[in-house]
Amino acid sequence: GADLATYCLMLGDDALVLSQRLAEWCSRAPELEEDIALANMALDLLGQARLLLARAAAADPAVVPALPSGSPVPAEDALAFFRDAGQFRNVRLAEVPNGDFAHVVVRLLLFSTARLATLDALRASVDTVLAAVAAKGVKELTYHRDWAGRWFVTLAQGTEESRRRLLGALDSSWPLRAELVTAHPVERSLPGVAADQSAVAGQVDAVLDQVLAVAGVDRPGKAPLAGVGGRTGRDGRHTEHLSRLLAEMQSVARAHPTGRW
Amino acid sequence: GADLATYCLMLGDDALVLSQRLAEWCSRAPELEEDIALANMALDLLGQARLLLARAAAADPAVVPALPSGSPVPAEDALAFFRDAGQFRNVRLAEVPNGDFAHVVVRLLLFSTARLATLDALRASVDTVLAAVAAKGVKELTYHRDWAGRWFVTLAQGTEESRRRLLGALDSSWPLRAELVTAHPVERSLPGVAADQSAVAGQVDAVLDQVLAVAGVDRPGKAPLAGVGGRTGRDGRHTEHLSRLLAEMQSVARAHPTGRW
Amino acid sequence: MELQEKFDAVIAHHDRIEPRDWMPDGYRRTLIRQIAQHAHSEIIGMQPEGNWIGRAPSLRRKAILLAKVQDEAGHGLYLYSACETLGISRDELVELLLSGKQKYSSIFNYPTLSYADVGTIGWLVDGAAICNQVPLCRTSYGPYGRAMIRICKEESFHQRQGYELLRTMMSGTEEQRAMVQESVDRFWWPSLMMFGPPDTESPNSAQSMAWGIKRNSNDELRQKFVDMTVPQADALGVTLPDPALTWNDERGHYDFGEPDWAELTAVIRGDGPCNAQRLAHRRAAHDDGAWVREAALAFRAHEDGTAPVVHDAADAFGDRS
Amino acid sequence: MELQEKFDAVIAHHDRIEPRDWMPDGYRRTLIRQIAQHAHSEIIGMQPEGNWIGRAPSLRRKAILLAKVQDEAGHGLYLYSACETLGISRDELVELLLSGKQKYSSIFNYPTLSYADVGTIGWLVDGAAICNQVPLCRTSYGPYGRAMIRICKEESFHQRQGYELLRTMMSGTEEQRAMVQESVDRFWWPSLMMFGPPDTESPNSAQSMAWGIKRNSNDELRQKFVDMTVPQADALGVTLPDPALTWNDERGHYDFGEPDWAELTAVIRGDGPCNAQRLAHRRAAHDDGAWVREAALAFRAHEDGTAPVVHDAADAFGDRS
Repeated sequence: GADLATYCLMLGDDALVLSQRLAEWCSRAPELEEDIALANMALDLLGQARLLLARAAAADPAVVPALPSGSPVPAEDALAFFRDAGQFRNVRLAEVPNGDFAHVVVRLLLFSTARLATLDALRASVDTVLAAVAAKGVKELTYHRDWAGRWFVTLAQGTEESRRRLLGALDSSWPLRAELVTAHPVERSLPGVAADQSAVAGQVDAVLDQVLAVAGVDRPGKAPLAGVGGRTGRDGRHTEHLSRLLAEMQSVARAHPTGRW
Repeated sequence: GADLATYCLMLGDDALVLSQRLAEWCSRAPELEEDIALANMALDLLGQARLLLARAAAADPAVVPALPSGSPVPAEDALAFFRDAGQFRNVRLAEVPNGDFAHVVVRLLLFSTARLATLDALRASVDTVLAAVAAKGVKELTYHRDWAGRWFVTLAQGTEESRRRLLGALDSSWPLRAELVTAHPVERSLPGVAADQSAVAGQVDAVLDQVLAVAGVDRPGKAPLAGVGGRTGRDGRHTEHLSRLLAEMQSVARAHPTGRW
Repeated sequence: MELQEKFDAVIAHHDRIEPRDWMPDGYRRTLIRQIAQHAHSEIIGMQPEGNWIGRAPSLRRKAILLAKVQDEAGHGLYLYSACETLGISRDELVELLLSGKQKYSSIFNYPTLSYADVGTIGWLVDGAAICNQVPLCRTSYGPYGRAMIRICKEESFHQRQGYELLRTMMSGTEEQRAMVQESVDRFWWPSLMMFGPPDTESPNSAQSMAWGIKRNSNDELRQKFVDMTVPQADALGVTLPDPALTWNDERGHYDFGEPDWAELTAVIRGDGPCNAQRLAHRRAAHDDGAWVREAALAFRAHEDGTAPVVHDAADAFGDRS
Repeated sequence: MELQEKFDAVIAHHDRIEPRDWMPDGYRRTLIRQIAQHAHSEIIGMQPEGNWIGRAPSLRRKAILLAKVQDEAGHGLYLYSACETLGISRDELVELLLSGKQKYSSIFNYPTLSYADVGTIGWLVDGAAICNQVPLCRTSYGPYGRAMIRICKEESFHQRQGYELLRTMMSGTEEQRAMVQESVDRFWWPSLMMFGPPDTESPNSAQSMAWGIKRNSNDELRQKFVDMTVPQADALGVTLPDPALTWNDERGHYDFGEPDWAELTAVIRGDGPCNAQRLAHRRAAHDDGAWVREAALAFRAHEDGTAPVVHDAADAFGDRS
């Protein structure tokens, strides 16, 4: 149960944390249509996060933080609002601050190509809950990837300014990509349940190369962002940004640990 | 006791909240010298806040939030870290986000001219603690005001860009000024203890007019920022920014309500 | 005057005027102003509630709130589209908002200060909006009326969600109940002001009613809102902050106190607690997005013939929706 | 070679070289590189600790931390001044930092992930810095040595404060003790790496020692740090994350494991967890401040004769300090 719970937290925290960042765009996008699209993607990921956190809690109740007795807070919320940064298992790509519109496009491209391939593989998981979440998620992620790919090409071939910004965003986000497709011991311990990241990595590379080619953009040569003592977000070692994100996200829930919402 | 406590919270929260904003400049100022100056002013205000919050707690222990039994958190920290936004009594000028360097100069000019005049009057308070805090604070605030005045004139007469930014900052901050020098019922209920804001307002106007004249800048005509239902920061009705500031400031303390630091 | 007569006949029959129909200039101008103001209100209205998305205290509430604010963006879109049928572009409308030449609902110039405000805005603000808008479903201009039908349906849903949040909070802790009461205290009077000045002070109303743009007077709608809301407040267990509020058996309505009309005038003039903040936020988003809109335009121009490589790119992905 | 002989004699007597004295080019270049790197480290070092000022969990700790980070800015100032005596300007030095041509201490390329890190940085990082820096108080270049005396005094104070924070946290809750241990686990190895590569891999060390710039080898200082720290860790009640750590009676020192030198190389190369973030933060601050520095220059130019009104202005306030 513990490994499955951790795996669900990895997938769930990715979705939750990126959803939080995407929602920050709300009322700030370049066009109303994009404001709606970004909110839509945030909602899709939030929905996935809820199912995955609930699955984590069911797989191993020990992962759910203890709350004051009588607290009506459901497991999904205990996990979202009462864990500290070091207990989150998301990739660091999901947590870094938003930057400009080019950054959201690049982040979504990198993130959704990887997550789409993962969910696609997970449809065959022997865990029926994961398989169901994946089946629904594939449709959502296909839209996310297409949106990001479209905008990636548009910005790459739009104006000089948009290309400059896009390349800057790609350069700064690229080192965060590896974590998405690097197999983690937890995944390897769950054959048949977790997606096989080595297969995923190949697919993701192929899709990215296609988008880069269409956009006329070279694949960046930057090395993956180092972990700390060899550990990364997947192990709970994050950037300095996650604890700030959580300070905001968790503030109301933590001020009312026995509240009903 | 209750009025005195509220009065101390007004003065203390002004200092605490502005100190928090000034500290955000740390490692971000245009020159090392200004980084040090801003940290210095943040430290001065933080020192004043600590004495004033402690005085508030002594004047009326009922203002101190209740903590879990056995919590070693001192009263100053209970007040700083365990009150919600609606219990803070600071002026809204102290809480709005930083903006650029012109904004910090304008905010400090408006804030420190008013606080200097208030503390100057408070030296004669019959409350010996307030009188002592004021005596020390006058020296500190004189430096703050001089720093802000200097930079106000420098930016007003530096380059076109600096003048444009300064006037923009003045324009957006000016509506927040009135709250600093408007007599509050709590002040009126403490004759001999609290500073007489009507006298303060006159002095502050004279100083500001002098600075504006030297800088060659017209006094803005903007109306004071409205309260909500007639209530302002002094009554606990703030801008949307204060609760975000507190979410960050209080996050670690609230995660460990029985922690020792 | 055949055109005018035909127009008058449509109005008299409570039929719809459609975009290609002839209409008097004043009618067109009034409609543009009203629909634009309504659209702007949806867009600016995203901010006070959007302020709490990042801090929603449960994932379920976060999803509800985010979806609601997204709906507001969608309402803004329909309404801008409806307004465009009158011969003005969205760009022009946005410019009129950003320059302060067109207004938006004053209610959004109040700050949201706790999570309870999300519920209160749903219950009172959306409630008042619905009272204003339901009659607009029968408004004389077709595209506006049809947009309102869709919007009203969604707004009713939002109102129920807001009320449900407050009801849940009232079943929670003492602090949560206090939070709800404090929120209602702040929003009650501004909600009443959403119906506009008293009929005696509402100069444009008569013409709008004659044109079938407006169907009820400000004071009628305000009364309807109060009558509807008082029992809901009782059921919720909150006190509406008006000592004059009392049932008048003779009138068959609740009597209520006079809102502070000077406050409304000040907020409309631009001197409310958040006017500057709301417009600055909108302007910043607009300015920050300029380079993206330019890139999209340039890209579309390439696509329209000059750069075949780019055309391939457009085919490589599904439709942008 | 009279100048060279005089220089050599000063070095041989452990006296100080002063700015106006003749010195070999290599000595000057080495000093500039080392002092600049040290100055840059103070400035970049403000970031990891500054990250927690806004979230310090008590007002006392907030004041201590803010004052400490302010001291680091002050150290940066002294050191830039010392460096300027060698004929290079602060602007040039800042440019060398921002362009990545000069380095800063690799320790600041690790993130701070909890408030315990504030204590750990004080205890271990400042502790290691002091081991490195105390001998530099006797370094052969006068201005550098004198700056180091002042800096070391303040650093010792910071180290005691850091240790005291950890001790207090260890007397707190279970969660706080775990936080301290987790922090020590992360910072132990990077602290050991602060002494640089092993002596066998340290190419510039011999010349620096001959010139009296450096007084001890990397490995000597590392050993000293370990010997000093182990009993402190015991007193604190934390475990240092090195199974090889054990007292060697024969050597009279602690034996310890080998740090991951490949990690050090990667971090120095620019591939540490925070290199890009730290430089981007510094660059953003520098760029955002450009208009202010220009305004100050323009204002000073006015003051120097062309604009008498402005001169009045300068007199109206006390000295800018």
